[in-house]
Amino acid sequence: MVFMIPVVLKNLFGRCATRPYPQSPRQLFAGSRGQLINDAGKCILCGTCARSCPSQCLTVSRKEGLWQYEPFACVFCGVCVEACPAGSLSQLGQWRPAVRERERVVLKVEVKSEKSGVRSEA
Amino acid sequence: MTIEADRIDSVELCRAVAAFKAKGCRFVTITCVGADQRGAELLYHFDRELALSHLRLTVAGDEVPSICGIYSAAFLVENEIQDQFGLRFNGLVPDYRRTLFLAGEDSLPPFRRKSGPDQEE
Amino acid sequence: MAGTILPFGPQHPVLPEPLHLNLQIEDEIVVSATPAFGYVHRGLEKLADIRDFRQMIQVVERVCGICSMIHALTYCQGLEELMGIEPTPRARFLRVIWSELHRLHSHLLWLGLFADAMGFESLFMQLWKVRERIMDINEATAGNRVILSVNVIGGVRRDLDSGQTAWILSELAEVEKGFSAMSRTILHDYTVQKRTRGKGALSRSQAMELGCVGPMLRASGVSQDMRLLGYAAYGELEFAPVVEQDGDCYARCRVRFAELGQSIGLIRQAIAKLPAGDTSVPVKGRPPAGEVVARAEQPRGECLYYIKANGGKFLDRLRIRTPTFANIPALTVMLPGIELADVPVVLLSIDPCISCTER
Amino acid sequence: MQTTALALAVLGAALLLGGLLSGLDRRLTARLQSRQGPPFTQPFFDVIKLLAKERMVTNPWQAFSPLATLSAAACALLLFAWQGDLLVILFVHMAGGVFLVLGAMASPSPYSQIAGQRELWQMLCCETLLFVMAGALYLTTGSFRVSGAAALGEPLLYRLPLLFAAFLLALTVKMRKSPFDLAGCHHAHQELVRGVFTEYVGPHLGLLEIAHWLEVVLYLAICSLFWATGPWGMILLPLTAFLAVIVLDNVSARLTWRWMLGWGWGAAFVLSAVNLFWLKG
Repeated sequence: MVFMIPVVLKNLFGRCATRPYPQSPRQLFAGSRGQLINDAGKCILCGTCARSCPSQCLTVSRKEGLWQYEPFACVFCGVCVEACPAGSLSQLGQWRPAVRERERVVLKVEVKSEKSGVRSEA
Repeated sequence: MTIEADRIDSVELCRAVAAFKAKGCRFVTITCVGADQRGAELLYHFDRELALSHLRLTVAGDEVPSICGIYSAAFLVENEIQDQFGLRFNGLVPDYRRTLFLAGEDSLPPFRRKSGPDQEE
Repeated sequence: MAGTILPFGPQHPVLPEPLHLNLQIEDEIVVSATPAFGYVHRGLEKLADIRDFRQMIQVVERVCGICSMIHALTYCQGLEELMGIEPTPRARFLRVIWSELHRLHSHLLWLGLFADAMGFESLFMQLWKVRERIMDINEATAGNRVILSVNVIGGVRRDLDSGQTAWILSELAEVEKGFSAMSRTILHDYTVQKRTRGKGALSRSQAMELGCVGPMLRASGVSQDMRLLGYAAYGELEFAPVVEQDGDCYARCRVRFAELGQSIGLIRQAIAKLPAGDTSVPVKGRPPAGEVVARAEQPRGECLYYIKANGGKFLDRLRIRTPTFANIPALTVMLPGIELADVPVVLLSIDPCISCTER
Repeated sequence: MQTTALALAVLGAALLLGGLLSGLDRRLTARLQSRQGPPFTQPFFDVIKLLAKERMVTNPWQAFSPLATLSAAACALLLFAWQGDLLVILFVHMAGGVFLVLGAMASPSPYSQIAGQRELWQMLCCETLLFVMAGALYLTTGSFRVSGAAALGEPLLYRLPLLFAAFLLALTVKMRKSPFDLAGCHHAHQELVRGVFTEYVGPHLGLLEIAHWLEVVLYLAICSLFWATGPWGMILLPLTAFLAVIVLDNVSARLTWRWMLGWGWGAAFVLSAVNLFWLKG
């Protein structure tokens, strides 16, 4: 019992290891695998990402020009980012915030064109 | 590339396993490689001083003798194979009767391959 | 009270994961214990039918969060053997570094849970506070705290630069200081000894007969450690398995505590010897064919992968024998005859990972 | 009329003090564990929330027992405030404990039943000790009355130091702290889940929580008798004891009831006996 006393007393007068989370979030380390984003301007709709994805959360439709992503099925492994030949996929240095409703990211991609738009559907 | 294993049948199984125990081997696990209506193939793995030895058992039908009487630790893996492949281990104690992971004996073993037209799905 | 049946779990505060035990007790002494499973079964082995052999790397990582890196490592080593690929020297050393970081955080997690099982809450918090530094290293070097996802067939996906290795070494010094401050409490505290000494003892022959693995086996006097197989770069590093003789909960605690220091030593050696070069070799050619058994030492003990491939994208059979699966039969021997208050302590002493067991 | 108002005031003060002590306990425990911990007023919010929840009982004893436990704790406190007989105070308080056990035993849950048995063992240890303490009070002051301690002229602690040490063990049991959080602990992280409280929900659990505050205040009040020469002693000694128990909780694992009966009670018994012989000799 006596062996633990210095440890707890040091804790009492030292800094806490915890922080009030939603009010003061921690900065992620550089290189953390956070939120997945697709730069529609670079995307060539080749579908390599969809084929490499272990959780099959990506669907690419060349005909309709759509890149679709289900963030709730994603396991943030980053395999698609490495597989992407066009370099359009990347992972942000922050996690997806908690949300109340399920989202699906549908990205309209026009290959060989500058125009693009993002739209989210519940 | 295949792993080296002695091929045996169900009659020789218990004697072969007992021989491993007599040599002071640690029972590692059983792998059911595949099972269908005609039969099943099981691999028994044993370890001695970091060296693995294997027994390859081929059974006809779905009845396999249990090795629980030799290595009691085998009960968990034999129950798992019962659940997954629909085999039956004779002399298994405790026998969960396919309730280890599944709902009971009438559930379909998910790993069992279909073969033959009368196999229900 | 004669013949009470205590339904212990699947939802019970001292259980980290859902396991159900039907405990028959008399006067708070356990008479018999029957385990029941199936609460977190996900059918990951079956997923090999619909996920190709590369995607399965990410799937096997999810067999168990706490030893995710070593699951993927075992799987990749199996496939590399099948495909005749030799990972680069740098990749082999990096794999050791991440494996040992995993062992460190898993053992610290276990020591915390173990302390919690005997009602030592502040020790639990303290050990998890130390563990946070390891999680930070994981996140900074691999991109995530628990599921590192660094392994690929032929090597690793990430590299460490000299700044990072220096930072890891300085963090590890802090971690070592952190758990050393607790060493006397864990190893010599009166109340801890009262709760762990002589509880759930397994003799050497019992442990062998029950097929125990890892720290369970080593605590019972068997010097067996899969790292001695020399996979990854373990063959080029110096270490000896930690062995204790008593085989009780206290001995298991001692083994795991000593392995914290051992892991730090291995990481230091690996960083000192880290060779230059690429982190992975390009994998070309046909998908694997044939069958192979791969083994590695996880924090909880020996993990065995049986892989059968037919030259196609999908594997014929993937079988994962996790360490907890091998240690569960020992529970049915250790639990009868102990006090109810010791059930959590003995249960935790095998470091149960039920997700692993059920896959 | 005036007595009723005074009684209500005493109970109100005890409630406030009990809740704040619980808040202090949680905050301090958190800091000892390097956590931030909840605000001091958190226990009040918790209890208000519990009281506002739906009433659910599996049998009438579960509704009645918390009320009986709470009333007994309140009565014992009032008797103390009126400088009553320590023996009577202990008996009334013990009746509350009996109802706590009854409530736990009334449920078919093995967790709560086993905890009920452990609670009985704890009562056997603690209450015996407290009766020995009452006897020692009589031997020192010639009266069982609480007021006797103040009339002594010097701190009772000088005469009964070993008995005070034994009393600290009883305080640990009563505050449900390690190493004696056997029949129910604060964070429900025990082999018996939350022991005697396991089968309670909502308002009934809230009442038991309040009863627990009052019991802790009562025990600290009894503790204050050991230094009843002035207000400072009466505040500082119980506060020190309270803090010591919290530190003890954080530096030890939970032991078993068999250990408590053997070593814990054995030590307390020897300490008390030595103290009594010394007092007489």
